[in-house]
Amino acid sequence: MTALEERPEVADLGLHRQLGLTDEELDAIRSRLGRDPNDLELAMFSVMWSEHCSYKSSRPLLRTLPTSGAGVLAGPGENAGVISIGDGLAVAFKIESHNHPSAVEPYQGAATGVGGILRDIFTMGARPIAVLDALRFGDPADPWTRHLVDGVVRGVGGYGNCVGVPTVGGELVFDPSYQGNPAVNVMAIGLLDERLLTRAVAPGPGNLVVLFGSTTGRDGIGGASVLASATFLDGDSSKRPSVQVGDPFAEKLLIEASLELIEHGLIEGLQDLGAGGVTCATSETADRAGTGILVDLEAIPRREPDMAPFEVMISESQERMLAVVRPDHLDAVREVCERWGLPVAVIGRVTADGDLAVVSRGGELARVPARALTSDAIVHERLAAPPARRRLAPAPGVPVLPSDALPERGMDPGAVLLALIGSPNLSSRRWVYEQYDSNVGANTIVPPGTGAAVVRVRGTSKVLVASADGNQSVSAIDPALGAALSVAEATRNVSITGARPLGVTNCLNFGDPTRPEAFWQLSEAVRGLGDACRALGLPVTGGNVSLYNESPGRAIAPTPEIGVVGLLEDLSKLVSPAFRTAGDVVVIVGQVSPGLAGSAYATLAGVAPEDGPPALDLAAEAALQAFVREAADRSLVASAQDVSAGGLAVALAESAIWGEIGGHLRLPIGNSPAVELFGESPSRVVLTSTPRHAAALVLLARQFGLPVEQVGVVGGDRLIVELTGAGATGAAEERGSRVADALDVPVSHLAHAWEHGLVRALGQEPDALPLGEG
Amino acid sequence: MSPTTSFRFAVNVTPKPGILDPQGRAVEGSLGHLGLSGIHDVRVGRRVELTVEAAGEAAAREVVERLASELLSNPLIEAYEVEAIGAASSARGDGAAREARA
Amino acid sequence: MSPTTSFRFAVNVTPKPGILDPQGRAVEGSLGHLGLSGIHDVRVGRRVELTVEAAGEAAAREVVERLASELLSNPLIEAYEVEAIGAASSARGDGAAREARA
Amino acid sequence: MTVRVGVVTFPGSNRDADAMAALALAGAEPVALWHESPDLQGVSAVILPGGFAYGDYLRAGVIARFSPVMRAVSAFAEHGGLVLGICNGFQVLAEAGLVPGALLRNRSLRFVCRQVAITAERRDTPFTRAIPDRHPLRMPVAHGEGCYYADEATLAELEAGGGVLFRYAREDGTPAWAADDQANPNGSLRGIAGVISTRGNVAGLMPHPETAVEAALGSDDGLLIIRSLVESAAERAAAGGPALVGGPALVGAR
Ligand SMILES: Nc1ncnc2c1ncn2[C@@H]1O[C@H](COP(=O)(O)OP(=O)(O)O)[C@@H](O)[C@H]1O
Ligand SMILES: [Mg+2]
Repeated sequence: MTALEERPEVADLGLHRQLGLTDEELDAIRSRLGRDPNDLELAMFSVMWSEHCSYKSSRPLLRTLPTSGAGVLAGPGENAGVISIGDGLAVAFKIESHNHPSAVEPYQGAATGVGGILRDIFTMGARPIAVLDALRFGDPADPWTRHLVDGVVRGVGGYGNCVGVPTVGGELVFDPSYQGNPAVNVMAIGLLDERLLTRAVAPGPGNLVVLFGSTTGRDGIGGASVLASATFLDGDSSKRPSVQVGDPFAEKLLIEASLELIEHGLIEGLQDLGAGGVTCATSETADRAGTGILVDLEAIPRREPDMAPFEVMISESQERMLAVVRPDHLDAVREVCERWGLPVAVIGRVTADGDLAVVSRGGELARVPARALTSDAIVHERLAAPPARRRLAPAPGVPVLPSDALPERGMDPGAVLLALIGSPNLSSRRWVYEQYDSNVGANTIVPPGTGAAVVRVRGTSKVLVASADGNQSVSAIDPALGAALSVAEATRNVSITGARPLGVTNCLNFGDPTRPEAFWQLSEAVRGLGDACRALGLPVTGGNVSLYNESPGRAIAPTPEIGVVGLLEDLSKLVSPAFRTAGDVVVIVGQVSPGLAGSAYATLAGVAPEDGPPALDLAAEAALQAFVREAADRSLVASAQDVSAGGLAVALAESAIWGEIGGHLRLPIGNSPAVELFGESPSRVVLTSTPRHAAALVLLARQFGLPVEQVGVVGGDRLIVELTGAGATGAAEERGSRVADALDVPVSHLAHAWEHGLVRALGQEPDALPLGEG
Repeated sequence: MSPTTSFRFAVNVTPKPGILDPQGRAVEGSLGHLGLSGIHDVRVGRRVELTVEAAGEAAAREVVERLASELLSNPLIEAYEVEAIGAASSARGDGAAREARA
Repeated sequence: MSPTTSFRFAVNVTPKPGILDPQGRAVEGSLGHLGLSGIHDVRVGRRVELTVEAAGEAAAREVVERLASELLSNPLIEAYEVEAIGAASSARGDGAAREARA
Repeated sequence: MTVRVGVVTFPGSNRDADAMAALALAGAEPVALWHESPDLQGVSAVILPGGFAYGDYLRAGVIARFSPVMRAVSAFAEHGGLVLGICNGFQVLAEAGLVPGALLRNRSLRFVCRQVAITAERRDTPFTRAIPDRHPLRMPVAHGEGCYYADEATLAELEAGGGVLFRYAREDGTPAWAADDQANPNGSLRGIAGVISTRGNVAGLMPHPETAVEAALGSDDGLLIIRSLVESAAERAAAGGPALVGGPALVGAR
């Protein structure tokens, strides 16, 4: 048969709809081809024009983000962002989601998520040196949630531990909106010699296109959209597993072989195979280089017999790489791959015609302009509309309380603090991160558990500091603010160690973009993200968009997950959040502002505050972070902790627990005790310094124009915060006592609540069975 | 209560056809080092042996079926089969070749 | 070269009696959640299925025995048994109950 | 002349580079050994590093045991050569029968990565001679299959014959004998974290001394073990190479 024979009935067959393409999209394909696509071509378009590959809804938004900055060597559009860190070295980093696969099969979904993001890193020529995982689930008491948590954590560990990349941080959040749709975002960081920076391009017509790594099977076909079509073509869909299984051992070999190929200058371009498989890897590399690629279908090594052409072309089998190789380098490339036990196949060659063409046994099965599949894919202008009510109103029947009144109502703030610090979202994540190898590589300076992760750059005094944060609770109320707060928190976590944030990667987890409200949330979040990054002077060097995060009847809270990597030139200047020495002076920098909506306190109190979330002043945030870095650089700081979830009280408690020492503070307050102690207004840090440096520290803060207050000292085995001043007196005096305005808890009690909270929330041992892994 | 009898079963869980089996591949890859050849299609799965107290074999098998489908296997990637093995299996010798008992 | 035939075997590897089997205990521990009772002595092991090309069944079995004793099981902690299963096994349906074939 | 110590890279090894770096820090010249080559390049000692050799598929360490390099390592050990297996390397040694016992899945059935304390039961071996006192050493574990198991007879023999090299310990140095002791990360019988062969030239342990070699990494206690190995190897090299049977280090039980 001649594959390109005209099939004018394509639209009538409705095949495109089965493949998830709209009539409008089919017309757009026709206009790009000047004819009807055949079945194979249609399958290729259907994966490449999926939201996942084409960003057809989000592209116009993402274009508004700031992407340039000093030292940016690669930005969005490459597999990962790359930023110079001096001395000829650079860091590559990127975050990506694997929400849907993890919802179906948590272990393999999470595992292959780690595998995919690692490939994005070493494709750039960087050796992966760290992973962070940002996880979100529904109710921790629910058995299904426990099953998902267990599987996802095992999957992240099962993969990362085996490939030998330490998992050094992340976050774990429970929120009812993720009940039917968990969010699994994984960030990876790599280190490279600038000269070895490699791009995913297919230059030089005549060069060979080489596939190495695992063989191609039927797995993951339709990870994009083809699965929706049970009857697609003649392929036997019953044979097609819906779940991709990861092989971290193969990935480890891929890392070593790929880096060796790059180091020896044997390849012209390198691309990993992810969504869209061979179709995506070939069309993207060709498009970036302005070339074409001719693929010989029969040359692609398969794991199974009788695979249909479309199965081979869009299979998402894991652990595969595509290299563009000069013919005279082929033998050397083969030698490297085979030494690492990896099958190698020449599957095509680079052409000058700009087309992705697929041939088999002399016949041409498909011919499509590469750019039609990639940079010239369809773009949709979606409708955005804010929800009718922007603020979270209390649910019907729930009594409306002034939620910040809790302590005034006679409740001991110490009890509130214990409840907060032992709550599912704020307690220690030890149960999670002990399942991850966090020190393989012998570079982990600060392992998971106490703020931002710190990994050294071997052979230098430099360290990289990384944090992944996303604020879904404020995003649910105000997506632009939520995204900006996420950027502020992630960068602040980095800055308080003394490190300078280098750039931002982000993963936008949102609902169905064809719903105007969901698209409004997405566009607002992108606006907030862009504003925050511009204010902080940071480029967005990459990221990932995950849409359609909805289960029947409900979308997840908008979740802008922000990954930040920072650089500290001198390890000896690294600042920890743990209180250090008795007698150190405690200083609070930054100003509290009212607003409890979206706070952990509001969740605990079970009320929906009507006052809205606290405001974010980006200029103040930028000044605060610049100040903390300067103070750290001048060695004025003994410890630095930022105020985030749980507010000031939780920040202090963490410093006390981690430092195994208490503190005594007298806090003049102007707001209610709840706002002062548990409010989450941003741009605040708690610093300590030796008495000798305290004055200089306070002076420096003033020079940066920041509100600063010396509030107490480190010491003892209790955390004591006395509230004084206007805000404190009223309520307390009514009760005839000042004591209720003091928080006073033994550090050991705080530590106990913090240590056991998560395991208790998950019911001791999550009850999923640990059978399914290798 | 009615009296019950003990029935011993094995549940064999194997990766479904088409599902990548990295363990099986690793075994195949190592055969050369062992000086063995002519071995292929290696699939590595799990075998769970257990005893069920039930009124009769049919009832026992029903329990095992439920256990196998809900707990012991992951239906997305694994297939299972239930095998009656009799009580003797727990007393068998080490590594002795033995035909499976029906 | 003499002509060969394909023989399919399963090697069942189980923890020896007395060896700690935390997986077996975990299965027992989760029976309550499933509302199942009357199940005990759960042992979780491994099942490896493979095809051997050999001149005859005896020769094939010899190869499998070697593989089973040297690679697939650790004699310190595990017992194994070899089971001839015929080629049909790769084509069986998911989760269908089936008597083991001799 | 600096002593040459080999580190084997199996496909899937992932702490081979860490072991090489630790050796360099301890003053040795690390030599990369490749799984497919039986050539030990004349090294004076061998480290089998951590990782997931051949994916640890089937059973940790079992496939690696059959690799060409292990034939050479076995022969090397046979002739009294010093071999240290760390984590996955310990699993390979156990599978190969070069040290007694087996490493089962952790009792928790979970991978565990945390800082632990271990005590050296003996300080008269080539692997522990630089340890100055009985204070516990702090270093990380990171494994899913580290639960040490041997039958009662073997355990009795190990205890009587000085075969237990390291035991998990509490912060105060008291041994974590019980399988369910908080300080025993994997449920190992008698809290055994590492063992040594009867002839005293082959040792394996689950914790990672090679990761605990600088204070900035949380501990440098592991360097004492690496340095012990390097010193012993240097001594043996000076005395005429690795083929020294029943070297001077082993003086019977404690
Ligand atoms: N899923 C996870 N994987 C690894 N580490 C985690 C995970 N969740 C949290 N952590 C670690 O636990 C600590 C607390 O997390 P989080 O409260 O989000 O930190 P922060 O307030 O500094 O952003 C951090 O060190 C973080 O890296
Ligand atoms: Mg956080």
